[in-house]
Amino acid sequence: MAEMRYREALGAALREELRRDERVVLMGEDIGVFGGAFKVTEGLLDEFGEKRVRDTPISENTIVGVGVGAAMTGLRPVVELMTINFALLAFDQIVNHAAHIHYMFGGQARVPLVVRMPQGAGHQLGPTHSHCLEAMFLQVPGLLVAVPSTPADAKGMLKTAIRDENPVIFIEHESLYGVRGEVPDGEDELVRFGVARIAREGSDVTIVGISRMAQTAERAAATLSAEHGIEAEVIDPRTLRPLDLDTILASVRRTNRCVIVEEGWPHGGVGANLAALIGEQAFDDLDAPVQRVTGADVPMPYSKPLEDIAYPHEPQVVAAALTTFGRSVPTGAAR
Amino acid sequence: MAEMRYREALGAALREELRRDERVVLMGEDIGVFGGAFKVTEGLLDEFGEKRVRDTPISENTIVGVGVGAAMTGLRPVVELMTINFALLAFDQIVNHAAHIHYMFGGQARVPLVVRMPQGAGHQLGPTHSHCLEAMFLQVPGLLVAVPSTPADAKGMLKTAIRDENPVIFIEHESLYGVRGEVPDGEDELVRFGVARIAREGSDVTIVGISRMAQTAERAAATLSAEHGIEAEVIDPRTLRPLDLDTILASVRRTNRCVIVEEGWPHGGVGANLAALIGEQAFDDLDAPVQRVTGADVPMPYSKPLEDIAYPHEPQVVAAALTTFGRSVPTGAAR
Amino acid sequence: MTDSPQRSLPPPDQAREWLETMTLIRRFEERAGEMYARAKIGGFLHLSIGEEATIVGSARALREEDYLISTYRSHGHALVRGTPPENVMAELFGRVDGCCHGRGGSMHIFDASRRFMGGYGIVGGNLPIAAGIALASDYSGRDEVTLCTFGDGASNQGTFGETLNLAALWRLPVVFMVTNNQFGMGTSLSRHSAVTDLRRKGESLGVPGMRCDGMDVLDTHAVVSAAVEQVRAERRPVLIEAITYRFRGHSMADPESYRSKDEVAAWRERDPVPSFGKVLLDAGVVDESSLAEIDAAAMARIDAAVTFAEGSPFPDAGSLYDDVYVLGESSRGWYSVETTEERSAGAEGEDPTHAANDEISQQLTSALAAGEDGGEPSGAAG
Amino acid sequence: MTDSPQRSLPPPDQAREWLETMTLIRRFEERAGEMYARAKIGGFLHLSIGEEATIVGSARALREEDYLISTYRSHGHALVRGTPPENVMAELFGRVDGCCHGRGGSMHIFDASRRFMGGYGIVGGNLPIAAGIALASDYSGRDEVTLCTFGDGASNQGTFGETLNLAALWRLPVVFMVTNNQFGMGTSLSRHSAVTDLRRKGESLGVPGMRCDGMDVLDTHAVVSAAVEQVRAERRPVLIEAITYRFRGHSMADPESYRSKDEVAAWRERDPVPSFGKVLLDAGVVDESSLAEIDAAAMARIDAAVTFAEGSPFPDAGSLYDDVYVLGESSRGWYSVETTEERSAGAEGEDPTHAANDEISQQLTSALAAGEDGGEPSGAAG
Ligand SMILES: Cc1ncc(C[n+]2csc(CCOP(=O)(O)OP(=O)(O)O)c2C)c(N)n1
Ligand SMILES: Cc1ncc(C[n+]2csc(CCOP(=O)(O)OP(=O)(O)O)c2C)c(N)n1
Ligand SMILES: [Mg+2]
Ligand SMILES: [Mg+2]
Repeated sequence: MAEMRYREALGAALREELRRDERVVLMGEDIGVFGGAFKVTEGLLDEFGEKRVRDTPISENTIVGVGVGAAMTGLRPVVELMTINFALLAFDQIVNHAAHIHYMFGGQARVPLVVRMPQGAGHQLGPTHSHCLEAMFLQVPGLLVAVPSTPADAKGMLKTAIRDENPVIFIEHESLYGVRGEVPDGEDELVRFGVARIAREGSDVTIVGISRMAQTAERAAATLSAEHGIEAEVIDPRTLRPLDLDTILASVRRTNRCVIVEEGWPHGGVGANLAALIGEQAFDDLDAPVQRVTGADVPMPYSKPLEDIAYPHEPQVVAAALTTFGRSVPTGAAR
Repeated sequence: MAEMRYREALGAALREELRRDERVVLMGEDIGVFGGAFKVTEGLLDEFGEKRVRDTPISENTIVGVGVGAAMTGLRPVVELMTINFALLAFDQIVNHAAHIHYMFGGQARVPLVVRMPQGAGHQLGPTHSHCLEAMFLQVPGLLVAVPSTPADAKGMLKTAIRDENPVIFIEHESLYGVRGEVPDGEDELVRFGVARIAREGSDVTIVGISRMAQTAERAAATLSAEHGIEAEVIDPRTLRPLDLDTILASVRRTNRCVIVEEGWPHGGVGANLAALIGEQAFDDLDAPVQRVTGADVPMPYSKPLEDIAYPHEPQVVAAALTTFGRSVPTGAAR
Repeated sequence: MTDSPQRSLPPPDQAREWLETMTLIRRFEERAGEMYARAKIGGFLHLSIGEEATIVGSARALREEDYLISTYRSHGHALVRGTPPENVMAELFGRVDGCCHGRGGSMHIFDASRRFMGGYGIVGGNLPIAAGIALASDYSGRDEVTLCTFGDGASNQGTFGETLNLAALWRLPVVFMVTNNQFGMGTSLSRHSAVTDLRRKGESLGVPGMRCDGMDVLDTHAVVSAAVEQVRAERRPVLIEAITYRFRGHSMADPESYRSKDEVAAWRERDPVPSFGKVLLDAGVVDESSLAEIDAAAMARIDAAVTFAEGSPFPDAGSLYDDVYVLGESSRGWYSVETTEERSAGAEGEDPTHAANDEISQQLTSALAAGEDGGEPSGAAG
Repeated sequence: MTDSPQRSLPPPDQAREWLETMTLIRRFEERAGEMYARAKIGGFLHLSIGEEATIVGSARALREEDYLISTYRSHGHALVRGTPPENVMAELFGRVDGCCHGRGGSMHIFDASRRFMGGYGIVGGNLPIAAGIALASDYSGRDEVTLCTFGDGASNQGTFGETLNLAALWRLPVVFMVTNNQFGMGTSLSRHSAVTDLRRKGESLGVPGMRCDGMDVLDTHAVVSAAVEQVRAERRPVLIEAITYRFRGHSMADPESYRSKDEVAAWRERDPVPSFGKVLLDAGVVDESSLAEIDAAAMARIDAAVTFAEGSPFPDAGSLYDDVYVLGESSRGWYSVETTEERSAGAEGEDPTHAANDEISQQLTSALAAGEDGGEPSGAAG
């Protein structure tokens, strides 16, 4: 075990996979000479050279498409999009091509491509630079969607993603890059997809946290325990496709209460999807409506106090959990 | 009242608005000389000339962006994307620009743009040409999303869309273009956004049908009545933003049962969103889990028998409705 | 008009094979059109009648290990690479023996074994993929070239500029070939592209241009061969404009109101198939009777293809969820989400033989449940 | 090196105003950098220090009714159009008196009243919008020209090819200006663009090119003026390459490891602000003391801007949902969806003064419920 930052864990995963497998090639804007907008790829150009660590022009749709073609013919490309916001330029290659090629060509071609990118608000980047879009990718059959929230998962899941035969949308979080945590040593310490992480055990309410919100959920659970005597079970699904619904359902069947926390927009989000699935599969086990805590239904404002209230924090999660017990928090006291 | 096809109703709306308002301008691939891939714009070039009915190069992202800029500076552009599948190339201009400009510039600019496009399966167009993407657009604050299912709504809602001050994603359906129906006469027969259409009244179960599925839901309701003695209320929300949740909730509070029918993918779809909202707002009124009937979670296959089972038909809706009564349909008898 | 370095007849066997293949493509396309009219084929059907010299002349400039990638108008591209017409026709019929098992249909033909890399429905979608294929060749130190064909209309798509720049910058071995058939659907070249001399359209992107007469298989072959060998040696992309014309509508649904009968007739005078027949006749490579034989052989092969396609079954409903994912050992959980609907009934009024069996709902949920250790909780649908 | 038709000094008043504006921009940017270091400004901050001649020379070629549209590096573009530094600084501070009420921040500056059309965070995103603005001018029979500036890196984005082709085809009055500051972030020109002579990059798209020395306000003004008047008269786009350099990092977070100190120093010798001061001094338009005055006035104005920004309040939490939509009469229902969460608490550890009030949850749901007739059922949140 070594303590490292989320960013470093990702870099270590890339380094190890580059060493392990000649076919692994990195492409992206400013990942080489600049070292990556968020420094994830720092040092890799020096170690592996321009052939394997490739700076690209600013051409998102094409970069992803180059990854698709290279993946179809034997490479294991890892494309970095500088942030998820720019993935909106690459939706055609991601959805119409990467996701569908294996199916539409009758299984003849595989697209073992990883598209890495960070998402998230919290740095005052304003409306065009703060999206959380996991719920859009989630919709598309053919894609796998990973949302690691700890350094250990960042490393283990990125390695799994690179070795997987499917196109993987690998969503990092800008606010997690600096977070430290223990990361298992070993080149083959993979974290399997489709296995949720139970971040905290508890029997009173299930809190599912997506991406960074897994950490917010953990903090809320601590407060619930300390201040309200409520023991929350916190689940981080880790991947949204495949989805470890079984673990979530089993927890909800024990706790009979569920809160889902995500940073993205509420309409049609991950939370809506999970709430619908839980409603279908565990209807009789629910003692209260599933509560969703989501980002506000607005483009993300730049101004700090507005941004702060436009994505979820611990107090909202605590309040939502209390709501499942019929307890309401007086306005203003939620903090 | 005149009987006309959905396609003609759309054409009539465009014609009337072009006549009414000098600022209305149409742009799109093959909408002029060719008359439109689905013939919606047929005859409009002859009547209004090249200035107002503009054939464009195949450049989806840019066409939408041109619409955004023109809308910001006084025109009322109606952009046709040949089908919704190609909108994946224009997500950047739709989400990062059209949807957010009003907000991010502090209300200084408006984007009264309509992006029209048909969606849907049923014509064996295969994986890249059969998407139903309303659930992706639905997520984005700043967009209005219209999904008309009858000729009358097609006309009245397109006119509303053109007159609205917000960017409107106007989703038609390839399988509806040939459908006939009564359409009110009159240049100012608008259909307000955010007012659901109750296609059929009933007190036993609420069926919400999206886009073409509103029609499938109506047929299922007739079967439920004739063969099972169940009176379904069929609701077509017409717009997903704004959403007439009030009407849906009021119905569910009476029937205590709900089925949502959509053609798109199940994960994170419109149905998931509505199921979550209903679960939150009408938890105690539900006698059974909300049932969703959706397209299959696959890229759309070309082969007819596979395509047929990959999107919902009447029997599945009937079966889902019966499920809310605890009745199950023996396999194979659903037809 | 063209940039043909030499334009000589190949050895007789080869010349004859070119004519055979052009004829096969022509007959295939004609029959596909008929089958479409008889509703044996669904969806969109884009024929390349008129473009056979472009297809055969360019593809024959490739080695077997080179890659070819095309658009939704690609039956001919599969055939020229050697995909049996039986499997292409079966694909159009939506049958299991189709080259994509009926999944893709006319717009999405593919044959990995012959390095025909598809068949893409999205205009401009294949360009970045071509660059990626070329990258893989280059990266692996292999000598291969990728030939990427697309239409005049596609040259306005963002991927055109993006991909040509990237390919020039990275010195990727791609021959970009714009099949200029004068129209993007119903929009004529001068109404969709500011620069109509398409061979020049790569210059600003660092990609030099050439032009060939796409109605002439010899000229096309000469120009593309020169380009392919230049690209193979220098590992730098080029752009070729092939001037051609599609004799039929854009797809079967096209009333062709955007062009005159006279214009079509004028181009038809240069019909590449009989033209090349005449060249071979004049050169003494074939005689009248062998011309007739070639045509009869093509017809017979297409008959066989139709019979084969008719005889091939439709895919089983139970296969609906196959190949959405490559299921690996590293994952478990729900790959797909099923809702309450049972996929047990066909369309209204449809024959219920296509009804899915009960197993589908298993496949789509906990894909690997079977291979799981029993330790984890397992949901009802898992 | 450049395509300057004439390169003469404008009348003294005008020349002085150019220098004043260049100085104002410089001082603004420097102060903004300081304020960023002091955490008064958040997010990304892209300074245009070094590019003042490009900005002022080009914008001063426009009439008042012409449009200017830019990128995330656009404080100078707002200032040159006359947006008060107070409002630009307040925007950077995220305050209600910011030109976008704190919604957009540094990357999304906008001033409709002065026809500065933004401020876009997406590289290449402003090009189609510029074409749309020009279309509206043209459509309405107005004489206006749109000047669209973007970076060298942006010329690789798909919208570049798409938009230039469309603008040439439709003969739209746009001057595209690529501000070639030698880098797209940390990637140098020759590492991102196969063709580095960027003025040529529109040729294949039907857009002729010109070049100006973007370090020289006179040259820039002369070239852009010629282009603007040509575009105004002929109603056809042109592409101008302005050769310049950014003296600072890409944004404040940039360690600049991709270029050498020597290279920066060499370019700094041509610093456009003192250079132009010297020109005016040599021409006798200003003397040393008026140079000092100009600078002092700029500093004073920036001081005032900072004071103004500091004094302006943060937006009220209750305004969070304002202007997501233009609320009209033709709609009702839920524009936005609220979930169970109450927006009543700030970030952990944050001062709770920003706490939203209870009314927010009203605004975001049934937006027009207030104006409704009571006939329809109304939900609890409505
Ligand atoms: C991105 C995208 N936009 C639009 C279409 C619809 N469409 C199919 S073919 C076509 C015309 C393409 O013309 P061209 O590139 O010249 O090829 P051709 O059909 O002439 O072979 C169009 C607009 C599409 N398939 N994909
Ligand atoms: C679509 C998109 N991709 C990537 C980015 C991240 N990014 C911001 S600025 C920039 C470099 C742009 O370079 P250039 O166009 O030369 O403009 P400059 O910054 O030099 O003014 C990049 C890659 C972005 N904002 N948008
Ligand atoms: Mg064409
Ligand atoms: Mg630059």
